[in-house]
Amino acid sequence: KQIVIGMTVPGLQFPFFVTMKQEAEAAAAKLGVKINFIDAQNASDKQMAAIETFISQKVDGILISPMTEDSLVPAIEAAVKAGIPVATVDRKANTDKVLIHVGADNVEGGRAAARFIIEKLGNKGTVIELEGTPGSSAAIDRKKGFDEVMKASNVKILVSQTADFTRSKAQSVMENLMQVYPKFDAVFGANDEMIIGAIEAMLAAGIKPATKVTIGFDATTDAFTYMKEGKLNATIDQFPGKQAAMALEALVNKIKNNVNPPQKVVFISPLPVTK
Amino acid sequence: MDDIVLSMKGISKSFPGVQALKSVDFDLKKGEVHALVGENGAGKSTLMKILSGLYRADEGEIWLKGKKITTRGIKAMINAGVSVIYQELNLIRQLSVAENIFIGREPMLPGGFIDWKKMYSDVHTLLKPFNVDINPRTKVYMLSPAYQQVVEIAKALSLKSDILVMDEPTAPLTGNEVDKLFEIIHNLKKSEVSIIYISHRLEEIPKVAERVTILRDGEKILTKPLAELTTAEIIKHMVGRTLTEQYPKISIPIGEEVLRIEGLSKKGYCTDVSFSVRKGEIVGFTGLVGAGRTEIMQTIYGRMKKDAGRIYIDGKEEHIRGVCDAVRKGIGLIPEERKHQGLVLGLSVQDNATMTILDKESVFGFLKQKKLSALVGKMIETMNIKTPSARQLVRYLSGGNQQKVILAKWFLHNCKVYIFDEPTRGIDVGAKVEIYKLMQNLAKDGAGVVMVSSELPEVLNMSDRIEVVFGGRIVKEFRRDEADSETVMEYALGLRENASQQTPLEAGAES
Amino acid sequence: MKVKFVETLKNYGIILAFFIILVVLSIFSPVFLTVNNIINVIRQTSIYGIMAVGMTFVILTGGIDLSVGSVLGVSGAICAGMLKAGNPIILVIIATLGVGIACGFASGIFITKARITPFVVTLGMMSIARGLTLIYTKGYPISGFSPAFRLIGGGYVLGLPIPIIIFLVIVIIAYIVLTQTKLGRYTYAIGGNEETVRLSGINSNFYKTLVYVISGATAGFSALILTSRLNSAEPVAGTGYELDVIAAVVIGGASLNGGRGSVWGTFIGSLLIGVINNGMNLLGISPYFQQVVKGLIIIGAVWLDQLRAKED
Amino acid sequence: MKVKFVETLKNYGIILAFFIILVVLSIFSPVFLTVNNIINVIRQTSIYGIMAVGMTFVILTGGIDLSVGSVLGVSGAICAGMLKAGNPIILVIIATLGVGIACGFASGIFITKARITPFVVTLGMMSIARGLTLIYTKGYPISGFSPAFRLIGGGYVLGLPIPIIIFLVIVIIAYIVLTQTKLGRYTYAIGGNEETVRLSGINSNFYKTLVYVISGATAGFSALILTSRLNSAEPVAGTGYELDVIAAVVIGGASLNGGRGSVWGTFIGSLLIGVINNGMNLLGISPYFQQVVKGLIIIGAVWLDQLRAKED
Ligand SMILES: Nc1ncnc2c1ncn2[C@@H]1O[C@H](COP(=O)(O)OP(=O)(O)OP(=O)(O)O)[C@@H](O)[C@H]1O
Ligand SMILES: Nc1ncnc2c1ncn2[C@@H]1O[C@H](COP(=O)(O)OP(=O)(O)OP(=O)(O)O)[C@@H](O)[C@H]1O
Ligand SMILES: [Mg+2]
Ligand SMILES: [Mg+2]
Repeated sequence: KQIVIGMTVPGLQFPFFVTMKQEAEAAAAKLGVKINFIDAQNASDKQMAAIETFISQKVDGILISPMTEDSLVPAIEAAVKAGIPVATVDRKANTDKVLIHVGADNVEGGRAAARFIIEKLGNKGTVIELEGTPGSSAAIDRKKGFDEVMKASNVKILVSQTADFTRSKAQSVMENLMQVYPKFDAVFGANDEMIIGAIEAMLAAGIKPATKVTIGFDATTDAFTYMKEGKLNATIDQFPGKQAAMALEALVNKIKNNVNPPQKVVFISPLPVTK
Repeated sequence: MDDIVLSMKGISKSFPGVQALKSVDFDLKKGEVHALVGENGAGKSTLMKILSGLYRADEGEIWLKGKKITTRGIKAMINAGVSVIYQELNLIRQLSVAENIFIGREPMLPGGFIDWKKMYSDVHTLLKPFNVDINPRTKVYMLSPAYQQVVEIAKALSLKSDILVMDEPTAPLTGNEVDKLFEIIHNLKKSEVSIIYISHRLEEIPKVAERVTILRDGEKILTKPLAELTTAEIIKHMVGRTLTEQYPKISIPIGEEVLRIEGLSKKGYCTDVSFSVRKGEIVGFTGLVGAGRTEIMQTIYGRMKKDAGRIYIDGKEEHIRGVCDAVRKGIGLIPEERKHQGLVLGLSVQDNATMTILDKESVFGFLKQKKLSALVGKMIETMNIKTPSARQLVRYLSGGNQQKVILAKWFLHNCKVYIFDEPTRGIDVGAKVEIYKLMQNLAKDGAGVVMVSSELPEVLNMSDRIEVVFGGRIVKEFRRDEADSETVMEYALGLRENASQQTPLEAGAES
Repeated sequence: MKVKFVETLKNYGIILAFFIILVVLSIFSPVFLTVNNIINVIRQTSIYGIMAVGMTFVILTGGIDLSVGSVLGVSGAICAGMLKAGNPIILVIIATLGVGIACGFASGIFITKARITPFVVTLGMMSIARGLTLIYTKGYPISGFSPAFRLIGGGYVLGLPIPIIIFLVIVIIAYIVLTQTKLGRYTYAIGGNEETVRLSGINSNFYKTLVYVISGATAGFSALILTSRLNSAEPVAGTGYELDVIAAVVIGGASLNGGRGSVWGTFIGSLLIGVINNGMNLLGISPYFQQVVKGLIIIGAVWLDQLRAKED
Repeated sequence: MKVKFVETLKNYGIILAFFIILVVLSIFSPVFLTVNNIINVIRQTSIYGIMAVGMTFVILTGGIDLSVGSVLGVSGAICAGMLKAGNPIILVIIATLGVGIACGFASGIFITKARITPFVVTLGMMSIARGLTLIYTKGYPISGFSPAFRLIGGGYVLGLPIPIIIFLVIVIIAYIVLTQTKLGRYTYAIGGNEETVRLSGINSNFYKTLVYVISGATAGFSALILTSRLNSAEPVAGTGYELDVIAAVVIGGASLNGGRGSVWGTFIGSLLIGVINNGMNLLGISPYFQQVVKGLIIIGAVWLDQLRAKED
């Protein structure tokens, strides 16, 4: 019998999850299982509906990157109760019912980005911070880790504004901020889209990005292009594909052989990658 | 018979629940004015809408100048030389007078730009015969209904068609403008334009028309030269019975004063207006178009803020803070603008007619549906409102029947003073009598009635007292027995005494 | 009688469309017509559907309420905050609805007293309520409530999930209000011609304010259900819901110019959207294609319903 | 003359509000009134502003176009794809505008021929266009274009950024079209009373379709500028723009019922939103508070403008 895994992620509007989906599908093909994919369109209740649909469909296992730590717990527990093993990737769920969590902590990623900047600047200077969509968990966690490390250092956060995780908004916000803060040494974008938008703003204003320390988040293809061109210093890689593949393997192993994974929680350390 | 320019043969049309026209024949000769009369809902407008291409007849054919019309549609009929002044004002309120008149036929400059200069000067020429001062740049919503009608007429004239349909062109007009319109019609006749003329003011018919066709309940009763008919006969054919009296005035004992207005002023609209109304009394207001009668009433009603003046109800001074307050204190106003102020076109007859009494006829907000249906049913019967049911949307009623619904709304509500602004506009002779009776019933029950009307005979015959308004002032008060139409007209025209001011023409009426 | 028939026809097209979709889905997906799935769909729909009922009142008056999603957010946040602070459930419920009502009241007052167009006022309210939610929650979700509270979203009565019961009760009440009460008559009348209503001596401002209050209250109900179902209140909860909610009302046959629409239409409209989302997930249509298909179905369904367009 | 004055007054309130905001901002932020920043604001505004001009036509007819953001997305994606495939710039520009026009034309046809309400059609189109964008891009941005193409968003002519020039030219053309041509007058007339327009023998469907084509074309222009400025086309570009664009038009004094509004109003409305966003960044207001402040300013600005509300 064909094994069917239900997979849902917060939103395909983020290239991060597009990559996660694609690599999960590649891994599934290798394992010979089928993936039923539902996008949560960035809303918890839609993701909950997705899990309910999976339960109706009686899938064999569920792979989820939950919207927030808590909001999907009821749905996940319902699935487990219905006899469907659940694995979480990237973002955690506050329940011990999951088979396995493979994650790269966003808070830790924020810390890593901060450490990178501090080291590059020799623990002095200033930084502009671009936050993600207010209230979204990725935005909160990345900011939390970043601010925490920054506070303990001598690098000063000049200003922190949101650019809603989008490139165009980041470009505008950066243009505006550079008026008030013409002197800055580094920029942190809570995702690659935003740091690229900021870099484009700098380029248009005649500021060489190479003279500043810049770091993004998510390790998208575009980020690597910008790094190759010397416009971007680094991006935090959370290895979405690797996470999904590991979780998927554990799920299939459980379904086929009823074997629990050796560890319930696996963390892949998010790292700054440079090119 | 080559002088027949139009003939409609065996036209039938039905709407859900209504057979509006039953195999009606109609013809029109070159250069004649052919009157079309009938009760409200008889099918006059429907016949004309079929002619204009707006509706498609279920059966029948139309022959224009000896040719059978095959391609239907508005555009085709306009091109064939038919233009229509529709009964319901069909102007675009947000556009200017000039834009409305020339819509679809704007004079153009090379490069696709509108030639405003030419447009404005053409409008001046078109409006000249009316001798009114309407600025072609004024947005239509700022004009009073009478002036809107003038614009509508000018628009139809500008098409220079050889067949002109006028569906109640004079309903919102007073004597002065009517005379001018007749002059225009005579001139048009000379240039061999054929005109179909619809009106409920039967006294006008012999003045303009040569022949008349009478419709009743969607059927053609007769077509005859007017010389062979008396007005009484026309009425008889229209309503299917003899009307004993057109103005059934009864005597009602006059009681105490219910409403007194002292020194009411509103800048640009009315100055120092004082009058009073007593229980059981009907006070008529007359005057020319733009005299400001509507504005006086709307100011009393609290729709516009007054600058000065006192209002006494039952002898006590009252400060009216708005329309709601006015109604609460016992004043009801039946507005002159049907579509915009009187009706909710998308609601049923019942919902419109009961709008004022829902407060009374509900328990904890729940409607007493049975009671409401019964009340409306009775109104439909007494006022002879032609509608398939009380649930019919008002939008689908004929013009006159819509007006009756507005009246029903206020007849059902208990007020101390009723202000009727043009209550019988577009209402047929038969129904008018019923409305006069109902009005007098209100008076008999102890209410005061103010009747603003542009139909002088109605004012002269139905009022106990008559106030003549000119230029925003009351220039003369008559008792019923003192008034005759000539003297009243002289005051209304401002030819007598303190009526020296000019009518303010340019000021925007608040709407 | 004939009139009645035409009235029925007006909502007939969309029901036809709805059934066509149901039939197609049940052919292609064996799971679709299972009791479990049907209950799922209605329960998922209830959150939008309840707000769509409130929105129906607003749209009938010719207004619009863009703030419902944000009002849901702020009501939910305060609900969660109060639960965490240990308040009794009944008080929390009252407060949650109260927040929704207060937001609606504020919008209504600005619309009627300051005479600002509803689009602008509720757009402003949307922004303000979202901001307040973020400030109140400091951007973090508030999670973990008592089992008693969790019954609102997760409990059953007589085998029916409580959210569905709340939804149906609200639909029925709204139906009665719109057809049997003064408020209902005036709601339609204001949308048809507000000037006429005012000149009839009716305090139209009062009723206009009231419809926004109703809309706010329904957002409060949805907030209770959502918060309970998710066992948490997120600061971004409800973002973007306004379009889905308005769409449900309009697909149900209401005119954005006011005066035309019905609760039944809205009910069908909400279910239609719910079923489309559910069905496409069941069929495993790729998320990108889903958007195309969804757009086509919405247009197609209303096309079938265009009969009523002839009306005017 | 009196009429003219009242007309002016109608846009007066919002201009007053606009200047108050300018003054307040220049007091609190010394940077605000610098040439550089002003150019920034207008350039950022141009993307929304251009679409708002197109939307003005649609709203004047009493319609609405919810699809502008998605149409921007799909035009931008195809623009980027074609550039990557090495097509000559002029061809790419034509194709990008063509995609926008095609989407608008499709909406217009459905609205006029199938007689479906604009809200539903453009909601459907919004979903379809977004889906197509995602399918075409496979969910990833398409980036990296030739310096020649990048001039559209980043170049200068006579010291003025090209996006600003495009914006101003479109505003001026739209102003002339609306006041001096048949299309313009019919746009107002259709919004005022479509029935009458038809009774006058005018093919109102033609003009109604045309306004959606115009809206689509402006989305195409915005797509060119955005894609060039960002040096990439994102699959989600334009998401949610519809609300900001409609808001600009409505803040500028247009009525969603049609027949009332102006290009100047829209121009001021767009700048107002642009200035608010810029100002809050300059003042470094916390993102959470920004939403509250933005909501309050929008309501406040229109409040000042409510003079015109008296009109009907
Ligand atoms: N669009 C429509 N839908 C349904 N019924 C209609 C429609 N138009 C007219 N009717 C009905 O057809 C009948 C004839 O209406 P019509 O407007 O022709 O009357 P009329 O003779 O012009 O009356 P009035 O003197 O009141 O203007 C009326 O009973 C009216 O209710
Ligand atoms: N051409 C015009 N342009 C603008 N305002 C006008 C024009 N004609 C009249 N008005 C305004 O309308 C007011 C009179 O209104 P209206 O014509 O309704 O008075 P009325 O006596 O009730 O006449 P009607 O017979 O039309 O009801 C005038 O005071 C004037 O301000
Ligand atoms: Mg008629
Ligand atoms: Mg009058």
